[in-house]
Amino acid sequence: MSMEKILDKARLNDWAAALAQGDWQVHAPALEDGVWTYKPVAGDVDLDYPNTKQPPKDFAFPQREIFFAFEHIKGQAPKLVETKPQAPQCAVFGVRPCDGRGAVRMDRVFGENVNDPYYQARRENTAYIGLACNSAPAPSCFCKSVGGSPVSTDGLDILLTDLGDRYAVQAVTPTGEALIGAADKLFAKMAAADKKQLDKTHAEALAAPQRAVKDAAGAPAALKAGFESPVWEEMAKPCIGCGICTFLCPTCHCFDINDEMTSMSPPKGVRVRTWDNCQFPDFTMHTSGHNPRETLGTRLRQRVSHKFRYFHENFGMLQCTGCGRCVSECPVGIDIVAVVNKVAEHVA
Amino acid sequence: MSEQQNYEPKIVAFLCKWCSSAGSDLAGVSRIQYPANATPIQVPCSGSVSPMYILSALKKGADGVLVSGCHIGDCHYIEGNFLARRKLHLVKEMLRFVGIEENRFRMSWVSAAEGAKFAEVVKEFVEDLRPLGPQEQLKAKRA
Amino acid sequence: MSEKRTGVFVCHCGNNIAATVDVKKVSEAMAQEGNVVFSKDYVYMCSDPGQNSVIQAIKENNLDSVVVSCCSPNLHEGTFRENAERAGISGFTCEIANIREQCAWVHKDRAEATEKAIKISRSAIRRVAGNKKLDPIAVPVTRRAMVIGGGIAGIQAALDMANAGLDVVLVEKLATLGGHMLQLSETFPTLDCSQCILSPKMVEVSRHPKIKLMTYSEVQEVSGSVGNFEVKVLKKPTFVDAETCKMCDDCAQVCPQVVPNEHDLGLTARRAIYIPFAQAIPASYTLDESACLGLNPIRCGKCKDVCEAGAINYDMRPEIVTENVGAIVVATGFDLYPQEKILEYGAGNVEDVLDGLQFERLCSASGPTQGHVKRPSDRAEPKEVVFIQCVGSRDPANHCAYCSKICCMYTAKHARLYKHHVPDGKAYVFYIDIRSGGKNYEEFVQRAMEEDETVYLRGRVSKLHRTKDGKVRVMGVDTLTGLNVEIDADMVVLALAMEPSQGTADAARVLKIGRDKDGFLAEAHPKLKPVESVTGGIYLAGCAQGPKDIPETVSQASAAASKVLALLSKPTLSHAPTIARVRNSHCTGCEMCVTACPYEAIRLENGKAVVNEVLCEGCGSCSATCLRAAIEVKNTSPMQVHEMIEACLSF
Amino acid sequence: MINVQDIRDTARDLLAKGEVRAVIGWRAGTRGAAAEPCVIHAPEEAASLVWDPTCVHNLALYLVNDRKELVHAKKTADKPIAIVAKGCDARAIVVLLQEHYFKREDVHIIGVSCENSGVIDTRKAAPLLKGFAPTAIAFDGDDFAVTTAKGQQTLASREVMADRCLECRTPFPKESNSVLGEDKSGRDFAPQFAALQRFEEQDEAARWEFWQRQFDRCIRCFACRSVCPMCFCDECVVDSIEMKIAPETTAEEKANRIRWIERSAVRSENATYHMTRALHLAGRCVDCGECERVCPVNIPLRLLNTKMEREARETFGFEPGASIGGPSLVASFRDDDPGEFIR
Repeated sequence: MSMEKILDKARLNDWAAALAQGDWQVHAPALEDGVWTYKPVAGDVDLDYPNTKQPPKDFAFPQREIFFAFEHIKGQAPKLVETKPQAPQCAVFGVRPCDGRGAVRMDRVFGENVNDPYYQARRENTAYIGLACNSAPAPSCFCKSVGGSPVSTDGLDILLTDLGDRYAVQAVTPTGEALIGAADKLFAKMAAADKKQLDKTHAEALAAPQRAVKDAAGAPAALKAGFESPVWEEMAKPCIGCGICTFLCPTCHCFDINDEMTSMSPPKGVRVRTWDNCQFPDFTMHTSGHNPRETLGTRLRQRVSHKFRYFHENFGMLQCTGCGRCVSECPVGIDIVAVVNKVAEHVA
Repeated sequence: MSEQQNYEPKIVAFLCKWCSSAGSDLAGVSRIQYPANATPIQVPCSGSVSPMYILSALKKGADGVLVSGCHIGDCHYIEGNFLARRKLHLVKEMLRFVGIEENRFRMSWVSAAEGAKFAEVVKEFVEDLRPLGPQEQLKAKRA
Repeated sequence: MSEKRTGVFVCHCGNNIAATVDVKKVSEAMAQEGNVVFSKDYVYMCSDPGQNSVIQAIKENNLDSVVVSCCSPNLHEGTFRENAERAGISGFTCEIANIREQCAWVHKDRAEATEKAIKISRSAIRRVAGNKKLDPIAVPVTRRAMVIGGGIAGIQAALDMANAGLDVVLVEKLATLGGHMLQLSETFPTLDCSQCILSPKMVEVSRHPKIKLMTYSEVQEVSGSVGNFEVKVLKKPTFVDAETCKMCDDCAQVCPQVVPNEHDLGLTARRAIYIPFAQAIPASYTLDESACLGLNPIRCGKCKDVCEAGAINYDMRPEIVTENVGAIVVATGFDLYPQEKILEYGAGNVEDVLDGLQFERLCSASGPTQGHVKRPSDRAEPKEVVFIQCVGSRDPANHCAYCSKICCMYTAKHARLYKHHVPDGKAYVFYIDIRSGGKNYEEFVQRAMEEDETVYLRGRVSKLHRTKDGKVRVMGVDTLTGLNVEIDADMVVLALAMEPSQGTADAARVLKIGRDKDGFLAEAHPKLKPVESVTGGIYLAGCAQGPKDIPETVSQASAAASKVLALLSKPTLSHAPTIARVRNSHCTGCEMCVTACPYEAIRLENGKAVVNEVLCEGCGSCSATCLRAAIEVKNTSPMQVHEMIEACLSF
Repeated sequence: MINVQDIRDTARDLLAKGEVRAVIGWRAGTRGAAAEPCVIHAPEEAASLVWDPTCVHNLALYLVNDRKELVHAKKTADKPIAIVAKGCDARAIVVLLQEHYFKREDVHIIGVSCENSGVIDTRKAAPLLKGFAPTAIAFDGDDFAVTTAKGQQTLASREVMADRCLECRTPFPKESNSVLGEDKSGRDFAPQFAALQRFEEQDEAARWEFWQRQFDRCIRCFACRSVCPMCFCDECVVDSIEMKIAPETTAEEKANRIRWIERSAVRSENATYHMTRALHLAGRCVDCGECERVCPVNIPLRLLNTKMEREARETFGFEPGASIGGPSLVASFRDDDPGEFIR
């Protein structure tokens, strides 16, 4: 850890305000229509929230991204004007460790084998200020079983840990240090007692019981073996084929590209990227009319296999970070933990 | 203020072929002048106007949508306008409900003999739309 | 939309369009549109050189679709579609952009009108981009016609068609043919006897082998469309077998029930069992159920007892007869505007104030007074008679806005007839204008004034009332002298407006044909299609379409007959192919289109909607109702409308 | 009060006698207290069926899914499928029958009356449970017995029942092959359309202010559409590609599907989507409330749908889901339908 500080809880808002008055657009969880959402704030940050309904992935990967504008006047060559995202510097307060780990996975998708300039432009300007989960924010959490931890700093710039009347502030990146530096005076040194309490808090968090994927390490192989398992269709029976699980997932990153017209005379418009969703029937639809994933079972298999097998094959890590959103938000109780366990059980 | 003065409402007018389009022709034959804001689209019958047409027009930036058909009882297709009346009542109510100004959607019965009425309907509609300003609620913004 | 090769032809229409719309600019703007490979403007697109240039352009530029920006499609859509056919492409790939009636003629601002013309034309380009080549559907026709209404219009139309060899069904609501013409005493401008010229035609109808006469019958329901209508006719029971009836009048003699005689407009009475007048066709008595004591020998039964021929049958019941015909002529005629509505002239409550038809009866030799003009109140010969014109007509504030057209002439006729009957009598006519256009009409009016010394007073009668000495005091103004005029008349005759008859209103409802603002049946075009209704296969004749006199009525009836003959001259008709089409892949068989279809043209087969292409009229109710875009009208598909909406919004 | 054993016995008997090929019902879920929909095929599986206040789902959806599976497999069923149906589920089945989605003899309806109770709205219950997640929820008479880590407590059903149940007038499956429980139709727990009424009292600007916020929040996950038994179309107006491709589908149709609504989750598109959906449900929505329940961002979709429902009822005298035989709302009309709004 490169920098460890203590912030009095009463000073949290001052810090946020200092950032907001500086070069940062500050976002923090807020309850809107009963839904925890990241909202821009001037300085009032309240970190008494479970987890946000949607992960912070849209800071770097918004649901809609304009690539370029085009215009085709008859007799002339088509005109293209690229739209570079004008991403403001965002400091996002209240990112849970699972979502930090989600960002790590998104970074790899959009920055490892391909370099997605739109994602990069936004991501470079986004700082995540995490909050350790002293206790699991939801009964659906299962981060530990998929290699995560409630106190992980992966993907975060800063991790805050609630120590009662103050936060332990651990900056793990230069950006994180800069965020502290922007309001240096508000922070105190971390004393030995603070450090001790921090370690104890983290240890307790790590020790707290959680739901669990039984054998995450064995999952890629198990899912491979269980590709043809009847369990998929069986487990997908209640599935309604909506997109909640994937749109709320911190690591789902599939997209579609469309042209949206602003005029037809002459043809003018923008090319946009929008989130797509493997649970929708049109996701794999071929022009021939053939759809390789026509049934709900095949679509469930795709989602779960991507998280626990394909991503692992491509990037050497599980994609799922155990945030539990797809479990808690599924309208019919489809449970990725139960599905992975059941398929594994079935092939064993 | 000047923007308000320069503002010309854009209207898409769905006219049934047998009555309202013919009525509009009669307005022409009679040289009755009315504002040029409404662009007509001839449809076979008011009953053929799908709610999607109305929403679509608003989405593409129409400031007002007019549907005009034969008077009740005079439908060339016997009862198409009865179906239109019920269907478009629902559309009207839906738009009203979500808070889109009632005056943005209008329906009229104009017979082939009512050239003057057609002109009046368009005139009134334009006058009613003018104070509302451009329709921004449903208009797609692509940028 | 697919790549098309569209040609656009923008018409100046002389100066009709070009004066308001910058046609060059429209043509240039269209050249910028995606599918447009050819665009031009021309002074008269519909002229011969204009049309030829369209054909030539199609051929030379390999066009597969055409938009003509010109006048209303009602005028030249057919013309240009034919050009398209002649150039070797489907007529249905030609669309009209109406930039005259719906643009140039109704706007003044050149910039605005031009912009709108561009939108309309662009919209047509989008429509045509989605148009499919379609072939007309051949529909076998029923070569048989129906005429509704047995007045002079219906009689003439029926005879013309029947004489040309067509089978005709003539339906008349009353117990006899004849209509209002038979109530007339003499006709203008020749003063020949109305009955004498009409009766032979009535007899001809009744004897004609090609005519099926259905009197005392009403059309109840019409289904089908041009070429193939199915008409349900209610035959009301007459309770008298027309074949057996000997016309001896014994039944009427014994009948105890007396009611006003409609034929004489209540000036005489008839029995419950009656013949409307001696020359009635069919020549048979009719038992008026509403007036009869009870169709039951226990309650009365006198007529049945007395009938030696045994023609009376109380067990007759209403009967629904279904007739299949290919075309229908509506000749349902007029009624006089009700005197009750003329409050200023006593609303029908002042004695010896008659309407024109009543006066005709008083003059008629077969009328209640055997042709002696006597006033109803005391049967005295009136010595001073006031005729008032334009009663109910030309009065938009209170009554009808229109001119009833025939009143000037029949009032002159009335005045003359009166003077011929009562040479020492005095006739006054109050008028607003004298409208006597027509062959020998003006001369006829002049004779009324000069030969028959009728006093014409230009002015309105403000009111009239009955005096104590049994006169009708008429108070008015002579606007030519500016003096108030007060006449104590023995009798007053009102030239009441003509209005569409109840039968006309009923026919419009049953046939679903439009009416104009005054309730008369609407013609398809006021000038070019004056005998066609807006519905194919239904034609108009006589006063049902608007006030007219006998010669005009006969002309229109013959015109309607010739239209029907032309329509039914071939064994098949071509039915527009712009009908509904089902997208099977999308149809779930919910039956909403089946319910919505006004023509019962859709049925479910193996869980999918199937369209009967002969019954379908292409109204699109199905398409707007379907939640799954599984049914659409060819060449007006939602896709096309979607594109047209974009075009209208300069989108 | 319904004895769950009766449901199990009925299901087991039907399966054992071979009268039905499967039974759609609820079983205990894997996470917390919530039941989940299930389809059982063997008589012995009947023992896993449950009936508790978390049986929130409209199971009619699974009849639709079953039908789609059959069509996809090009199979016809030799026996009916059975379904456990609440009042609202049964109303949805009636609409599906009205629209000929399947035949009456294809379905065996095991009706279950909600009597004087209904299903739980966990959002309402959460504050009363002080944040503790329920591990079991059962009926306690008309009320709900809720077990959490802190023990068991009884919550008054009127307090935590879903709004749709409070407003429900027919908690009894009118169409069924057999039915459990008493018919409490006509019960009046809360005024119908009350929320709608309150909403409509606001002025135009306030209404738009409200709805634009709702439309802005939509993420277009289509859970509302997916969960709705009436949204049985294989292809939806919002789909960006042609979904129903048959041999006769032309290349042009594939290439040129109408883009009524773009894929972008922005206000104009979201608003058009939601309004279109509500219009397509007019006269068909039976107010099972599932769309609102499943919305992850809490858009009050019932408001839109009940608005159309009230129009159907009050303006056109039309009651969705009341009879199998009648015509659909928008495919029919009455001579005296209101037309005052037409110039």
